[in-house]
Amino acid sequence: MHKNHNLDIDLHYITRVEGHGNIVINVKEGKIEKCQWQVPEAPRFFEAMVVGQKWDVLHHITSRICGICSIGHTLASLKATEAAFGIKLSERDIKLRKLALHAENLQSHVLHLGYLVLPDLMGVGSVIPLASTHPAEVKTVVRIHKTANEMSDLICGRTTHPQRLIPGGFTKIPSKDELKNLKDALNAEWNDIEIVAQLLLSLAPKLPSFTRETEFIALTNPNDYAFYDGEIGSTDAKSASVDRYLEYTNEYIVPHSTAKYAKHARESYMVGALARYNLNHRLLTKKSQDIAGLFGLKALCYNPYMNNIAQLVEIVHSWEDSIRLIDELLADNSYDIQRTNMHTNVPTYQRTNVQQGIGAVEVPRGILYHDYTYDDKGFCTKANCIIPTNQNHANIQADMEALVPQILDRPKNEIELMLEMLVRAYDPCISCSTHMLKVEFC
Amino acid sequence: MKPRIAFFDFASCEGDQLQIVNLEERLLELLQHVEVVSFREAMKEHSDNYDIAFIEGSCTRASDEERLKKIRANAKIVVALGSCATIGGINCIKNYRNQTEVRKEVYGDKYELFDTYLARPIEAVIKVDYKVPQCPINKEEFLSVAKALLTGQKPFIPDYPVCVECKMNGNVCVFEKGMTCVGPVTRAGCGSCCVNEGAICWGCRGLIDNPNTDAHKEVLEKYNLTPQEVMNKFKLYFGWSDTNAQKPQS
Amino acid sequence: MKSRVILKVEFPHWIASLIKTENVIGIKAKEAGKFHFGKLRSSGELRLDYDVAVLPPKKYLQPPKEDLLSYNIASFKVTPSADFQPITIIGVHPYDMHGINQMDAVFSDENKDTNYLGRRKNVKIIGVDPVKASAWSFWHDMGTAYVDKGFDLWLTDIGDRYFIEIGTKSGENLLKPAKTESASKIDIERHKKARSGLKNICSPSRRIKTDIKKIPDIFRANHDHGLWEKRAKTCYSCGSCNLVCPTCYCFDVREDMELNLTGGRRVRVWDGCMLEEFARVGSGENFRKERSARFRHRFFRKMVYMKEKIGALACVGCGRCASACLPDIADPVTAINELSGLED
Amino acid sequence: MESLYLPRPARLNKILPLTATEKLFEVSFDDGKSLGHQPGQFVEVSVFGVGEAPISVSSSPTRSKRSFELAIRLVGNVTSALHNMKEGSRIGIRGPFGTHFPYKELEGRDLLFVAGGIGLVPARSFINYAIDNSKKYGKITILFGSKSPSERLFTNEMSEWREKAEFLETVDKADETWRGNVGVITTLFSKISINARKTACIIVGPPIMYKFVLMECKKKEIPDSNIFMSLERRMKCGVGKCGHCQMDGVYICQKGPVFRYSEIKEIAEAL
Ligand SMILES: Cc1cc2nc3c(=O)[nH]c(=O)nc-3n(C[C@H](O)[C@H](O)[C@H](O)COP(=O)(O)OP(=O)(O)OC[C@H]3O[C@@H](n4cnc5c(N)ncnc54)[C@H](O)[C@@H]3O)c2cc1C
Ligand code: SF4
Ligand code: SF4
Ligand code: SF4
Repeated sequence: MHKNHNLDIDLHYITRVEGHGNIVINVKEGKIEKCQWQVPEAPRFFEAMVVGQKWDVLHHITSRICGICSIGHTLASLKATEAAFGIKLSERDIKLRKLALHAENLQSHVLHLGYLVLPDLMGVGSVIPLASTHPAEVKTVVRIHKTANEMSDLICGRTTHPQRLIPGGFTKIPSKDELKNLKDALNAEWNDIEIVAQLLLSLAPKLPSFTRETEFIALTNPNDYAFYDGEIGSTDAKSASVDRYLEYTNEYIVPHSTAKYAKHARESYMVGALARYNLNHRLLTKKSQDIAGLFGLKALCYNPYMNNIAQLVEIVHSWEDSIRLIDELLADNSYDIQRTNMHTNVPTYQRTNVQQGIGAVEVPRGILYHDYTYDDKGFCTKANCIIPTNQNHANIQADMEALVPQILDRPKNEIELMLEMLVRAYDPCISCSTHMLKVEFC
Repeated sequence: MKPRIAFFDFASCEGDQLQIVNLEERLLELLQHVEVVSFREAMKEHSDNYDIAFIEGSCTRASDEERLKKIRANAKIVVALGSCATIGGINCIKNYRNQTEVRKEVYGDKYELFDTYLARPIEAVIKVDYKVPQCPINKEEFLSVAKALLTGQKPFIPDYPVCVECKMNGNVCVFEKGMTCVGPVTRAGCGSCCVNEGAICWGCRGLIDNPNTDAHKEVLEKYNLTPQEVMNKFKLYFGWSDTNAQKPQS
Repeated sequence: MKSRVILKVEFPHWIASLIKTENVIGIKAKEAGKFHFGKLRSSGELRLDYDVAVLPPKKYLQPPKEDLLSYNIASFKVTPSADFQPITIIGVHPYDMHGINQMDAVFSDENKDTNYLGRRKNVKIIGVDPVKASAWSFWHDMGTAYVDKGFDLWLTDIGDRYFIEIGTKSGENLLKPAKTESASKIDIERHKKARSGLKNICSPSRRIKTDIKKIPDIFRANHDHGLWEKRAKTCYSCGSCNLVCPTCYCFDVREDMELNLTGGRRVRVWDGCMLEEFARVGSGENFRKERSARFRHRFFRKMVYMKEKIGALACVGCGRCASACLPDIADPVTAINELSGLED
Repeated sequence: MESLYLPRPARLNKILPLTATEKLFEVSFDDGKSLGHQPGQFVEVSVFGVGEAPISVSSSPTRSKRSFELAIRLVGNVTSALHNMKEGSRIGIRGPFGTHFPYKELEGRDLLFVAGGIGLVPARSFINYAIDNSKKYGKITILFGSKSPSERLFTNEMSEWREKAEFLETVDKADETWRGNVGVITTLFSKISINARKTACIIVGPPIMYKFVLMECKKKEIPDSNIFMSLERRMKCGVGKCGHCQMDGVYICQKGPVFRYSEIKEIAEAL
């Protein structure tokens, strides 16, 4: 195959990702003139929307930033509000919140791998034809996805835009019987997860072996493979408390995109499953470490396509760790179904002097920050939300710039597919990535 | 021939399309009755030849109007999905502020790169045949609408307030629990799911056709809400339709 | 009527044994100090000291949503629903028993409603005299503090024991596992006393200031009174007052098709005359378009029409509508008193 | 005990378009039994998967024992499902329900029918009954008003009515084909002469028509007790349970749809 001297790629609204993104490549006589990852999604201005709103609705509004990670957004938002007012949670509720994040992680990763990535690996355009050609596999994926969703429903009330999560805890929590049933359902799912793992193992050779050194950022916590809580960890720098998130996420604006870009120690960094794996793999459950071994995933892994495998590893981790958390809750003799009341009218919570609060959680696509400032009546005066996909945009761009010259000699459709797969590997959540709030410009 | 259906999205969280994916095995069953020809979030193929277009999201910039009009021209039936598409949803909160200010607040001096105008339901741009409200849509209601359309019927979307379903569910009224809600003026159909879960009705399905909003504002004030708090309650989801609220600024 | 007594120390054992053999529904605590009828899992859950249940027990006789028929469009096979599980409801108050007795009358007139009657036949009722009343109740003045029919057993708290009236043979059977004694003279005295004390349980501020026999005429005479218009101004048309009422039974009928588009069910769901669509027909005409027309209709139905239809006022004084109505306009007490011209 | 809500299986034998929005359906039961209705009664028509609708029986019991006719206007889900059906399609029928025109009591009387639009559908069952039993009745007069010529119903039966009765027609708005009377139905009253003491008047039409026709009846001095009307309301059960059809305390499905005017004139919600 000879070199492509001229090549124009314009993948408008790349499919099987959440939100709208374009890939534009122009090559003239072997020279790359343009290589861009564009995000033309309509901006939604959440940071401006929440100004003037009361502390007890912010989580409701900001949940709407993203349908897929609405539990994560809700939790980041609640943590920010709780930090601002010094609201403490019970151990029980923290465990339930961790379960909620696991549920979301499971649901999102299964959706991504099963419905969005699998078609690429199997050479079809969507999961729909697979339903007739590979009914058993599709039904297996559907079953796991369903269990994950039922888990969110049970903990949060609803999978998308959860109702039970409120400042200070839960309006309603599952009974022990319900938790037991959930545990049984999860245990029954192991077989299915193994089937999917084996299927992916057989297809894994189709993942391109491309590497580019970059910085990885994720929450870290000495006790836990961090999702709910931790410090900001980096493969390039020492970890720091989340209050210093702005030092890590320097956001900037590029003209071809309505989403903001971010950089830290280098020109770009990566967040998400692979970043978490690279930073926290020692804290993974036994079974998930085994899966990583099966796929030859080793820290530090610089191949962005391996994010897909890191997601599979996390599916196993979230699944196993959920069972552990449920066991702990079941063993807790003081577990009762006391619920938190939503004090819509008067915040009865202790006020701290600082009315600014920052909340960070790991959502499927990476680290997510919400930062709110409230006035003395409990109305929001300022907000900033930094979304994982935004933090990844610059890294996607950098990967593309590194990848394209390496594959220019391949047929156009192959180049297109590899680029699409690259973008998809990041599992970008573009609709949320544009809901950017106020940023400092440097 | 099976009806050809297509999904589109505008300014939204894509949670409604996710609800459709979340139908799980029932989605597979539904797929036996229809042919999906466009679903960007889930498939690569795309065709402009479709009978029913499901649209999620609000129209928030003039540049999106053309794409909407094209969809309308191609489709026999247009169904709006979710609060953003049916009532403008949460996107309309920004309508209460000056739009330039909003852009500056989020994007600083580069604000001009970011096109936006008053967020609106798609009905404000093109004719919509049926509306499936809620944030996110209720899977069961989506199925009932789909079944109605597949059998040539007009779908049933209630025109009574959430209180009706809340009472049928035997809930304790949130006002008796020291909270307040907008269920009395909000369109039912969700089965009062938020109240069932211990929360309040936020109004995500929009106002009923003939809501007694004046009465409700009075009641909210009687329950000690300040005028600003009352207004916020209405701003949350009723921004486009509640003409009594502060007029949106362009 | 035959009677027995059971010591309170024995009572939980009896309930526990019923739970083993019957499908028992009982009055239980709900959040915010409210009560509701729900499946009873242990005798300890039973709260016979309740004031009022959020929803009346009618939800077990005419569920909010119930199947009328199931069908298959392809084979044209239609099956009326007939799966009515036997249940025993414990803790029905007299005013709610009156409500059920009225529903019985409505559904068993010349057109017998097989769904309602099928369920009713399978329901056993253990009633109880109230020891508390909600702030809104006014049954003391509506003639519904006592009830003499419809139940299988009736309990009255007489100190260290319950006095049990036996209404039916199946009630008697329910008592079999219980350690009861025959009522002594003192028990009968105490029972009488408890009964006469019932009238003092509702708040004195909830007095009806007219003879209830006059209520239908008073309302008839005030068909065009300004009260309807005035109150309906702040009416949401939310139907809450209908839906919580023990004597409201109106329904809508809808179709529930399966996803295979061949099977389906015809279901009826609760409806309410306060809802805007209630009297609208296909051509667009709405026979009760104004809020005030609907508002008046509900009152007339309670105070006038049902009296003509079944011989009883269809307001039993539970006060649920008054407490459910956020704009505070649905209260029968203030309406009756205002129309009787006695409101001060 | 059989369920009140269980329809009997039936078939659409014949479907005839009447206008752009109305069709005539001939229906018979699978078991071959007769409906056994009386003029003025209605049935509940079931389309499974869609719903039920109350529809007046339009045919006279004198015309066929084995089948009956329904004339249906397309307005919503049930009616459009019926309009989309083919001959031989299966439907469910409950009924007949409700009161009927007092055809026995009115024997010996002159009959004045006043029908507006689709009101002709229920009126037709009594019109044809009276024509078939014309010896039992005095003079029969039929006034029929439509919105426009294209909305006229049962035009193929009009020659028979003209022949056997006095038949007058009007349209609210004419088109170029229309040669007849133009104006609302009350304009026909000046063209007829009736014996007020001997005449029973049967009125069926849209809600707003009643008020004006009643004024004409008053002018003609027809006693209120000799005026009969058929009323329409929303109905969900047809058997006096669902509550939708009540006007004040009266369930139209049971005490109606046919009422004697003198009995309902005090009912505020009636007209
Ligand atoms: C006693 C009686 C006799 C009738 N006779 C005829 C007739 O001979 N020919 C004819 O074309 N129409 C007749 N109608 C009107 C006919 O019932 C309605 O047009 C029909 O119910 C509309 O149903 P739909 O499902 O097509 O409309 P939708 O608008 O989809 O109606 C939904 C539901 O509302 C109820 N509903 C709506 N409109 C009416 C209405 N006007 N009356 C009662 N219920 C309604 C029905 O239960 C229906 O299922 C009669 C109505 C009554 C009460
Ligand atoms: S209860 Fe209110 S906020 Fe919740 S889904 Fe229903 S309409 Fe929306
Ligand atoms: S009277 Fe009150 S409860 Fe009844 S419909 Fe009106 S607002 Fe609702
Ligand atoms: S009208 Fe009100 S007080 Fe009377 S029985 Fe009904 S709900 Fe209770």
